[in-house]
Amino acid sequence: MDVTTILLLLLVGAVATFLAGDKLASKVALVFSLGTLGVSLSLLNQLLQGTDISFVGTWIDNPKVALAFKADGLAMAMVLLTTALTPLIVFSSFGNHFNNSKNFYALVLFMAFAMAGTFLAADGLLYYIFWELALIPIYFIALVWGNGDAEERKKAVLKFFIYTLGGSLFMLIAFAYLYSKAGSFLLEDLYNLDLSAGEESWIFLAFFLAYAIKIPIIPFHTWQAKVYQKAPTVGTMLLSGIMLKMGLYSVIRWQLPIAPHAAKEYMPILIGLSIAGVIYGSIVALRQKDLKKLLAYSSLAHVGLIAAGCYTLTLDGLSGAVAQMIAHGFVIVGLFFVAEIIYRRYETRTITDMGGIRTQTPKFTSMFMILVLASVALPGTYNFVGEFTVLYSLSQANLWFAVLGGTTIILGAYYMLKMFQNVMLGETNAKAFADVTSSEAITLVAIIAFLLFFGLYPKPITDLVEPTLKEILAVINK
Amino acid sequence: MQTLIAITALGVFCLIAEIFNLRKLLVPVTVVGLLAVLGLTLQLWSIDPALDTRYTSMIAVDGFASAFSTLFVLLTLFLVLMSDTFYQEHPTKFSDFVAIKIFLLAGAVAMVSFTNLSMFFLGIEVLSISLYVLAASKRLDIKSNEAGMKYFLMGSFASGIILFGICLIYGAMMSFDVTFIKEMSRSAELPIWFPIGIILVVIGMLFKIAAAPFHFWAPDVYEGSPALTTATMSTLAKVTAMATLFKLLSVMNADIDSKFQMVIVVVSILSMSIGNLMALRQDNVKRMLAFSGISHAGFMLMALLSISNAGSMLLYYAAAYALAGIAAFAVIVSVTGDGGNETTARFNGLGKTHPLLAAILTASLLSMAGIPIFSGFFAKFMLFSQTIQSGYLFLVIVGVINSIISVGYYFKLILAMYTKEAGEGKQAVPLVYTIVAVLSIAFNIIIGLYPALVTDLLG
Amino acid sequence: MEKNLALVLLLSPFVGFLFNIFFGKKVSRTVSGAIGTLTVVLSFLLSICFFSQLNQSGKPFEFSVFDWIQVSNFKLDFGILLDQLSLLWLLFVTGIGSLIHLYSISYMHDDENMHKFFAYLNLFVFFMITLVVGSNLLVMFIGWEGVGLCSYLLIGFWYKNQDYNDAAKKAFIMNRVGDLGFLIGMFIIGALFSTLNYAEIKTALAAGNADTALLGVAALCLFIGATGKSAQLPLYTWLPDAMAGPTPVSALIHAATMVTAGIFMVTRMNFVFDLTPDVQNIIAIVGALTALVAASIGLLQNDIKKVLAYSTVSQLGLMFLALGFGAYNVAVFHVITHAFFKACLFLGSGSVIHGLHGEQDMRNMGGLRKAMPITFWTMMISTLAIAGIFPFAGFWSKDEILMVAFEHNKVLYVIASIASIMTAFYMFRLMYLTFFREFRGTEEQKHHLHESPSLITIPLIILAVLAVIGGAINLPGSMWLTHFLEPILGKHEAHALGTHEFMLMGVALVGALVGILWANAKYIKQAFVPKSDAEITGFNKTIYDKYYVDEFYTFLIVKPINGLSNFFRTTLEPALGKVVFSFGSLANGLGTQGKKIQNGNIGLYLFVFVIGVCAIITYLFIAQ
Amino acid sequence: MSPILITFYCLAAITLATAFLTIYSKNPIHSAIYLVLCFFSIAGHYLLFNAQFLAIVHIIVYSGAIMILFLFTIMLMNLNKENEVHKPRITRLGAIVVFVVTSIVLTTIFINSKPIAGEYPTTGEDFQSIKVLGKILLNEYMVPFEFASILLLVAMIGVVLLSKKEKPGK
Amino acid sequence: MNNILNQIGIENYIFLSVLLFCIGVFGVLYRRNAIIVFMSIEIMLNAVNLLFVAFSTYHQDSEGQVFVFFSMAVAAAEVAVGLAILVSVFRNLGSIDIDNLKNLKG
Repeated sequence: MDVTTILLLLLVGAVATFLAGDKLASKVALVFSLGTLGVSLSLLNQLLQGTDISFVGTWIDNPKVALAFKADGLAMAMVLLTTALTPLIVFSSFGNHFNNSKNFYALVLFMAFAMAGTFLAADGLLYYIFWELALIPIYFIALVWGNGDAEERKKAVLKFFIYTLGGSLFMLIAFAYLYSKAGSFLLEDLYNLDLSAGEESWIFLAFFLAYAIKIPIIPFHTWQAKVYQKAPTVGTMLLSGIMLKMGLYSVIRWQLPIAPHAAKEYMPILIGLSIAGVIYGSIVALRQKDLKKLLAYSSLAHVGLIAAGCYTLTLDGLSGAVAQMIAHGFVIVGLFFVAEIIYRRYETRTITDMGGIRTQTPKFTSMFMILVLASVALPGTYNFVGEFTVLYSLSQANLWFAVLGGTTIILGAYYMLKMFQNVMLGETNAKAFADVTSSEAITLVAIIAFLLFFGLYPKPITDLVEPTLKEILAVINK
Repeated sequence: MQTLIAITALGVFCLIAEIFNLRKLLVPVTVVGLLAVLGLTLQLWSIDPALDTRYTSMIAVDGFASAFSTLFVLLTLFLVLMSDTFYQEHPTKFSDFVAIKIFLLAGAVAMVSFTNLSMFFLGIEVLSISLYVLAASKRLDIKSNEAGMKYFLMGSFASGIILFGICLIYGAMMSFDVTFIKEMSRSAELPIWFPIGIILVVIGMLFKIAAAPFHFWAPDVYEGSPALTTATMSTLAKVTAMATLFKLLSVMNADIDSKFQMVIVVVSILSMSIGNLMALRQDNVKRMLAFSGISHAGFMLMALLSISNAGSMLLYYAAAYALAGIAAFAVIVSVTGDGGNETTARFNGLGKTHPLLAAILTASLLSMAGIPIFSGFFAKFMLFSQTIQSGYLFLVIVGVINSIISVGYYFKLILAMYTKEAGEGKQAVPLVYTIVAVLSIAFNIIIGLYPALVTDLLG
Repeated sequence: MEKNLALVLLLSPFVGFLFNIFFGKKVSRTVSGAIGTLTVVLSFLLSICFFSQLNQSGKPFEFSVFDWIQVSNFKLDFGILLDQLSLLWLLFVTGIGSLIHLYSISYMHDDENMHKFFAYLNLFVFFMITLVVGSNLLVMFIGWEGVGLCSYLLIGFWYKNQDYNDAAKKAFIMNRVGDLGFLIGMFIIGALFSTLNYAEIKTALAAGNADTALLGVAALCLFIGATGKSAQLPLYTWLPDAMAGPTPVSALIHAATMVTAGIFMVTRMNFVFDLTPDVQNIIAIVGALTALVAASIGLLQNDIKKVLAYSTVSQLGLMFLALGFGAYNVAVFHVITHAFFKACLFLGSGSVIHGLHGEQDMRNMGGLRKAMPITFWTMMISTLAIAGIFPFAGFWSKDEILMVAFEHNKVLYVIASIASIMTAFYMFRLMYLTFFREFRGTEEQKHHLHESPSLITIPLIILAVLAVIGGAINLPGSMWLTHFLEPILGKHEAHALGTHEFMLMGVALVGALVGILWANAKYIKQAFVPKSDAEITGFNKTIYDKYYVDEFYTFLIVKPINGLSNFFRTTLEPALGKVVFSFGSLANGLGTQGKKIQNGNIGLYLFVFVIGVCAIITYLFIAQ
Repeated sequence: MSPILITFYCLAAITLATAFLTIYSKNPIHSAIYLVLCFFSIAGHYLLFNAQFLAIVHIIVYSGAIMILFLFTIMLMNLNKENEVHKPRITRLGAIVVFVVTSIVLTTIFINSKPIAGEYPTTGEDFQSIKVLGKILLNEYMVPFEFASILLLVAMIGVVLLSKKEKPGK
Repeated sequence: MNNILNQIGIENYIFLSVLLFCIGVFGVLYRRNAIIVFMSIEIMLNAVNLLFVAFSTYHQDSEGQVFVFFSMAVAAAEVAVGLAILVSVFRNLGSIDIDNLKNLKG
């Protein structure tokens, strides 16, 4: 068994979901996503035992594109993030009703397929194809099943699509150029390429454009908030939970090792931009009136920190970034789900329309609180592990980076607690608010359990990704 | 040669069928005939094209010609399949329509397999005249008339220029035989007539593929012509002209110096940019696709910059583009029918009323936009890659920016299909359109997944 | 075995927390309170065991539970260290914690969310224990943040009141400002020594080759962390607001234990601070100023808990003053005595509030002496202790601080003394206004006046007793505490009790008496009752409004950030969005212009065609 | 100035003049007549080259067939009036500019190009009699010859298609 | 037989053809009567034909003349189709002014 099983299973799952019909779609999707999770866990087991689960096959001879899927620790960690979040996301949507749900769930699985493929691909063009492929389902998910004013949604989603596509096309140019140099798209060949400073510089920037838009790093983030707001929650979860991580993962996997000298040269600017994103996102989040938008900006702040970690080019920065990616993936999915739970009951996302929910919902409140705390990286949650390591790496680069980046723990607490206060606390809301249903609770509890467990015992994940990160660092520093 | 003869025979059969009132049989027999032609082409090709030695001074079948001929036959097959339903309002003219399409195919095949400029010229004229007729074929529709008129006037103007070019080449070379010309162009010191002649011919071909600034006819003509004709023009005619241009330049060993390449670059940039920018503001779907076609012409022109090894790439691009175009037009035809409202509004709510058609149109538009797994992506990618290797990074960046712009209008249509409410009730869609659409988009995706199927054809 | 016991010590309150969170609602309030209390008592008992063991062996007990975070140059484990310092803290944290839990059973009995209260309280104790027993800075940081969280939860316990929520939020955020400092300090230390373990840092420092400048920065950052947690200038403003929480919370968290975390941390890291005298000076100055400012604000507050809160801030300032002079043992001494009497005072005030059904404004009290004798007497004892009257606990500890200050810096000594006098004044002001003269509240309240139940009074009595005798642990002469802490703090010269010292004691005592008499003169003799808010004017108003520090912070930080946020949200974001859209608009605009050229005129089309031909030919063949 | 050269100049003048007049005449009939004259002068050029067959074919096809077609059409549409509105001045100016520019550009290249040096080759072989042309046309140029028939067939079908009346309705 | 171009010079024919061609182009641009435009195109084609024959003579090669036949066939076919289109335009529009053909634009 190798990693292609995961991809195939997701793809088959997408087709099966589509064929299952509207009534069964969600269940079939859940079964397949759980199956994939199982498979990826067993693959992880194999990987840990030293079995090679990578897959290399030929696809196209001219241009030479290989079906290369490399499953090292880092890739597997990200794939597991995908396969673990997908069932959660699917399951979380059981309380919603979608028109044409077979299409909807098929697209969700297809997107998971594309994202897993992005994480696994070890061939530049293959990677690019998966990268782009992931855009299409989310586009339709946001477009067709989104909420809010249709015209505005169309605009926002189209902007998102064009913007991200535009960015990634420049990456395509870079790949084409690299191909013309290396004669292959294979990761190793690209790593071994000797590029002149000028070449590295523009290739780095071309990659950067693609990733900065995807991650997003300010000032390329303008698509984000609107799309998060307009997309259905499932879409938002997929976007924020996994898709953003594609960008960050790619920074580690592709951008830095291929153009290490440029990365070193631009490091202060990049970290500066990323940290500016942290502060900017936090400050903008303060006054958001829409719950999903607020979470979107919080996400902007968090990924800014992760990006800063990536660009420090140190083991700490990278491993912290990976930890933070995973942690943020879970926590943001949880938070968006919270928003969705509230929406199911109150049909609003405007924070001022909420408040006074806590009295009626002890369980929900506790879980929401824990998620908020995880999001502000309270020690004991996995987010803290990531944030600590990233900030530590930043302090190694420059103490001021750590200080400025560290403002996230203050500002983050500020906007998250303010949000929590306005949403949950205060005089009992006149409108009744039913406490979480068991299915909702399962999702949230799973997320919380994950965050707390790895918050106290992050070693398994660290051990999983560290060897890969060391290899990548070796390439960077060669 | 056999292919050409077979096609012509098929065309003549259509005319005879009319005499004996065999209209019902016409499409099935033509389709079978075309399939036979397809088989014949493939068979001849697989044996050894060089075996077809008769009249090699006029027609020579090589890999390039065979591959493109196959593509043309395939496209014609789709077009003929659609004709049955499309022309059901015109039973008396039906056989003429089919026959003209078949002859048009003959012209196209002649254009890619010529070894003598006279064949080239006649081929292009057969193609053009067929298209003039098809464009104007709705005789009571003023738009169709206008389209035919415009196309005819400008087309014959371009023919004049091509003829002038051929004349100058002849003047310089004393022959119309391209192999002879090729040899001569290497050896002797040439009179200036030769390069001028080449340029004039190239300009004429640029007109045919609707590259800027010779593109003005395309939107008007595409819009005015009956939808199926537009489909023919934007797929078959365009890729034929492009392949011919490529072949012309490659077989005549025309010295593409850097100055000439600069012209190609500028024309390419102009075509891409004008095509995409103008398409943004179009409301008529056919017109939008016309501009999109202009931009694709610009993309395809990049192949001329690395003429020695871009043949398979061009074939791939042409196939990807044409198949996507056929799929798109099959849906457009099935939605708009013959004439009527062709604005994007007509596609409102298609995602709900006809999900399959909407999906196919979406897929074909995505392919044209160059989104992966659809062959349009690989087409663009290979072209970009090749162009970068030829050292035209700047051109590729412009191309990429244009790709981004193009998403804007392709998605306008997709948005209309999926977000707007359907205006009218659900209308029945002829099965044959759906079949054609499914087939062509399936081909498109298959060659997207296995580009080698096409790229390996030309080594 | 020892490991397991230590883990039981640590986790026992956590079990209580889990029980109360999950099952608290299902069992009766008494049971939930009892379980909450018992778990803490268990920890207390275990602490005593460990303490006695340590007393015998003298060897600290350290072990690692599991590996935690790993960064490139060092690995952090979840380590537990039970040495003199942590056990001392454990004793009074769990001890006072137990009493307050006990007290709360009665105090919170009417609250529907009592199980939650106990859950949070247990969680707090758990985190406080974590903070104390951690063997490295990061474990301390877990507790550090954890107690902050519990403080947040408990301040906002009555979450229906948004003002309380604001107070809770403020506490959390200001703490986080400090936490950032703590983090940065940790980073520097981690980078310098490749470890965060106390013992290892100490060893590394002993080796000597540390970059003192960087170490200074680290120390300063750690101190910033301490100012957040221990409510020092400039981050003290959250503490008075934190009085929004239930009174037991104020007693436990905001008087006795959590706020001393800063002192604990500085004491813990004494070997770092010892090497950075500049930072120590800063600490001393900040401490003294805090003591003075807080005391002066306390002079005019009318809310009984606010007075106590400012008093706490002021006392903490004194402790930092001592820390600044390197007299860690003195600071620890004061922490302990302060824990006794301040907890007692808070609990007493809670008893009063309880008796008056939530009334906190002293202007509406008075004459409660007769109605609540136990409360009165216990509070009186504690007041005497805090005022520094011989021989109560506070006298000894405060006196030591003043002595140290006198030794090192006369100016700071004067400041501290003034603060002490003020303390005596406002504490007696509190007593007089609350318990003396006649009752000023409503008839209905008067009707219901009664002494609190025994569950409330017993802890009061115990704490009062401790407030009397607490000074015994470090009496001049025996200096038990100082000796006990020697393994950690190093040897300190015991003060020889000369005339000098006695004189200082006398001065301090006189100062306290002056304060008391001043209060007596004003509130008993003149029967002065503070005016209603609107009538306060002049400088008094400035003090009453806490020097407008909150307003100043709002103006300086909160407002700009919110303004910036609004600006970003309403202006910059759309503008940035427009930049992206402008490309689209540009393209669309070009398209629109292009449509005009495509005007349907064949002549024009051909014209362009021919021009194109001419241009190409000219370019290729004519232009050279 | 050999007589042949003089003849050439005369013919050339006639050709250009009639061509110009074709375009310049306001009456379409006049244009057609001028065009016929132009074609005749071109036939004269052919004769000058001793390409008699071609000249005759030229006259038959152009003057005989094509021009008659034109005239028929003009008559059919009753266009023998001078009612054509002139194009806007700017367009005409543009046309003139284009004319001038094109002429100058094309002429310039040919002037710039190297003049053909020396004698023109004379083979003395017959290359333009009916016999020779016929042989070439039906041997080497067999395929295009046949293909031209397809062209004409297409044109025929096309014209029929364009002008055939349909039965209204189905 | 002597090559007649020895006396005239191929350049002269080139210039003649070019001028004729340009006149044709000019006519296309200048006139708005479609039929005259057709005639102009015929002039262009004839200019080329003339040049073909000139080159044919220049090379003493018959292929050029053969090509002229094809060119004539093409011209004839074009004219036939063109006029057919013209007629149907005239029927629908009542005019053959090409400036009136402005329904399709934008």
